[in-house]
Amino acid sequence: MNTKPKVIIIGAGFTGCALAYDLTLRGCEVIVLERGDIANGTSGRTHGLLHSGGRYCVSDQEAASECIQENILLRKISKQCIEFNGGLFIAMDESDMAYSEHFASGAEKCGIPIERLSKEQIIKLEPNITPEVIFGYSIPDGSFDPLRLAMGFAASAVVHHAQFFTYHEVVGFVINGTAKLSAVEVINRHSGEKQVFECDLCINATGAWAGKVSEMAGITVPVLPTPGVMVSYGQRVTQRVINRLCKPDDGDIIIPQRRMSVIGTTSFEVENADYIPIEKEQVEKMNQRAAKLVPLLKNVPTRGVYMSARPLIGGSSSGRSLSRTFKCYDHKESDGFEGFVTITGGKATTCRVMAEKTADLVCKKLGVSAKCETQERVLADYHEYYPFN
Amino acid sequence: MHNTPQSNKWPLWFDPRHRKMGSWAFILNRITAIGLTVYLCMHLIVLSKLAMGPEAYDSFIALAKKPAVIIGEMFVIAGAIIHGLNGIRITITSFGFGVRYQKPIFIGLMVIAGAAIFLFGYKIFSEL
Amino acid sequence: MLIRTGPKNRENFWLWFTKIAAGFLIIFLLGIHLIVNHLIVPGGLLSYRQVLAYYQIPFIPIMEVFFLIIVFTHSFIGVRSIILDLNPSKRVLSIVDVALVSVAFIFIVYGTWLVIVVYQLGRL
Amino acid sequence: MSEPKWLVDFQILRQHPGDKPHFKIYPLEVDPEENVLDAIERIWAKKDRTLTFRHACHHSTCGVCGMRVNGVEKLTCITAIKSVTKNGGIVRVEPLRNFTVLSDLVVDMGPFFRHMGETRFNSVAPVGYASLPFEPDPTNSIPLERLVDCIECGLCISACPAATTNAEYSGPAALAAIQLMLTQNFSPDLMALADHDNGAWRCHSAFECSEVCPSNVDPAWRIMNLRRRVVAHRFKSLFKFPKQEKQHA
Repeated sequence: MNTKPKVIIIGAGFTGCALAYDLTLRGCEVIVLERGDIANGTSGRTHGLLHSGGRYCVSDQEAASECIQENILLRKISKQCIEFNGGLFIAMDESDMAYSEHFASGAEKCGIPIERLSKEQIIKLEPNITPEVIFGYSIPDGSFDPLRLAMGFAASAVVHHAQFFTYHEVVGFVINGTAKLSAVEVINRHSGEKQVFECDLCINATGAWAGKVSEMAGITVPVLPTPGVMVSYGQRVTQRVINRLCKPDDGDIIIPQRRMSVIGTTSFEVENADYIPIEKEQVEKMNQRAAKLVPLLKNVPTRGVYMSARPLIGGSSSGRSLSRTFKCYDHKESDGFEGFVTITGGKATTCRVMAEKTADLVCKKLGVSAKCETQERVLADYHEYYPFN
Repeated sequence: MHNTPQSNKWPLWFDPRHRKMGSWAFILNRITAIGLTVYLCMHLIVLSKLAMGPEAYDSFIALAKKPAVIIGEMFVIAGAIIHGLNGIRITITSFGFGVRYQKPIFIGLMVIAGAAIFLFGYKIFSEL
Repeated sequence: MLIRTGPKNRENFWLWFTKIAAGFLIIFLLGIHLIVNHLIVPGGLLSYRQVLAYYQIPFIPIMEVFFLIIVFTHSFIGVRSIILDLNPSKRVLSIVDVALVSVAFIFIVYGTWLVIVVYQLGRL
Repeated sequence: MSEPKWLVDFQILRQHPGDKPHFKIYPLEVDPEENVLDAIERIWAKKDRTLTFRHACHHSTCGVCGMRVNGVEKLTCITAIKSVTKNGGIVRVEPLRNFTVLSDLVVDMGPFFRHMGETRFNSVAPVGYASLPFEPDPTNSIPLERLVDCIECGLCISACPAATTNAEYSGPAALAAIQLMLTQNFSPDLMALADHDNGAWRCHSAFECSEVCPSNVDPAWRIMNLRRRVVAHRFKSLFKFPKQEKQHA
């Protein structure tokens, strides 16, 4: 009777949840396996910036265009967990002013609506901003609630009968012959019991852990966990997102969220993303740099300090200049291994389009002809992740 | 499983560990409520002696003047005063007034309650 | 999203408000009751004769009956509220309701009868 | 790092389906400034991979990491270890009360989220509505929206005595959500949800919800304000002809 293709997604971060939603809409039977709770890894720990693309419009215009398109889309489909704050890019010295020309033309190219504001206009909008500001641009940034964005996608998937198994840790794969994945072995972390889930296709959406998971199938995926530190302060010092008008750097962004302000972020590399110690020197440095944008921050107590391991793609070459767009590996093509796809990289803002592109590939493999519908539909209430009876 | 809300967990209502003043108010209110309801029923039953004539009633009053019973009576009076004054706090906060000052209100009312209980106690015991 | 179409409302504003209002009246009446019984009368408790005389004051029997009714109203709505905290099933609550109403009714009838008896004894 | 480390005993209540709950002790070297959740995550990563707990944002915006620390409900991601114990002391971690435990420190948020969802609680609100009225709010005039303060962590449910015995009770957070929704728009069905045996009348004024709320919601204040609204509404509708209400139905 049941002829729906059965897909297992490993990881319930932004990517996993958005992908589960997309695939259920296209008529797949979806099971999501997650070793912790929803968005407990990198997704939960983002700084919550809904990118307008302004941060990439000079260095990576492909990413920037994607950001602004998804920004506009998410405002429509996931209004429930987005603060429509808007953002400012502010120039404070000569080099910032030099950068501003690249910024303005880049923004125009990418289709990001910006508006030049004078010092007086900026101070009037945001009285706490440093008086050293020279001029700036307004930009349609926003902030979102990380957990609730993921839950919005998950809830929409659940409404369409996707099944989420949280606290189910993948411990191995059942491989048919030499090169076909046919089932996933998991441990139910509540009961300690071992279970096997059969599937037609398994998608590894574990982000910074993608390398570890694919290793279980004997496959190498070049993903590098690249943690950054973020600090949240117990006061909303500005109403809008404040960016420094310069090349993206550590501690150059202040994101208001609820009653807090979050500043981000640094960037370094680690081997294992399970536990990343917090370096106090980095926190101190970030604090100083953010206080340059909003001096008031020096006097505001910190509320939370946390590390988040972004998944950066690309072997051993390091650092920030790597493209932040996502990568999708069909291991049939790269390793001759059937039934296994890895998706990693990307940003929260673009999680929907990542899911769309991955679902395109997956559906082609599975012979499903349905088209993506996630652009048009408003997401379900995130509360419905826990189904209403 | 563990921690699920269940009606048999009612003893936890009266567990003030790690809790703040509001819980004490709640606990006092609930204990006095139950105590006073039980007393109310007993009181009415006992008063049937009034209908049985002077001997029955006055012998009961003589019994009621024994210290042990008087102490019990003091508990009832104390309970009524505490429940009544705490009720004032619950009422005014329930209509949306003084909610943020519920602690000082509670302290103030309990000081009054303490004074009133002392007054009644002094009066009753001094006349034994 | 639809709001729960679960069981019917079992405690509404008017019931709660009755409890609060009755509570307030009790504070006044019980104040009088306590002061009369324990502070004014020397010795603290009334003798049989005193009680009978007390009930000859015109409004006292009426006040006592009124007091009886509101005390039972307040305390039994309160008891019901405590039972509601225990999330009783529909069946249990309907048994509780019948029990509370009949006990209160019996006590009120009995109390009223007692007041009338005491009043008449006093007139003799 | 230069500052001295502390040695602290973490006593974590462990349980799996079918097991008896028991405390397991993990001696741990900690930085007094770090938060309880960081230490728990380290225990999981370095000492005991079977430990289950809930966490997501690590900076008090998601509300997932609520636990009882030394008997008191805390959002563990912003609870510094030095605020709950001393050097050589004990940190006793238990799951929230009044939620069904799935294992260890993981509780089932399903019923709670259903209660919250029922209120159609809107997590984004105009800046003016997002604050409590008695707070100084310099931003009141700004026509922006922001996420409201309730992070649906469930600490208030855990602290509430009435929620101990009644799983159907909406609970402080949902009642506070109804109040917030009613300040923005009147809605008869929200009023009905508040004026209900599992609504505002189950509150017995212990005010514990506001004691543990990590996020400035002050649920007790909101419940009392909600009662005031119910009182006003019921008295007003006494003097109204039923005609107006019938139009709705």
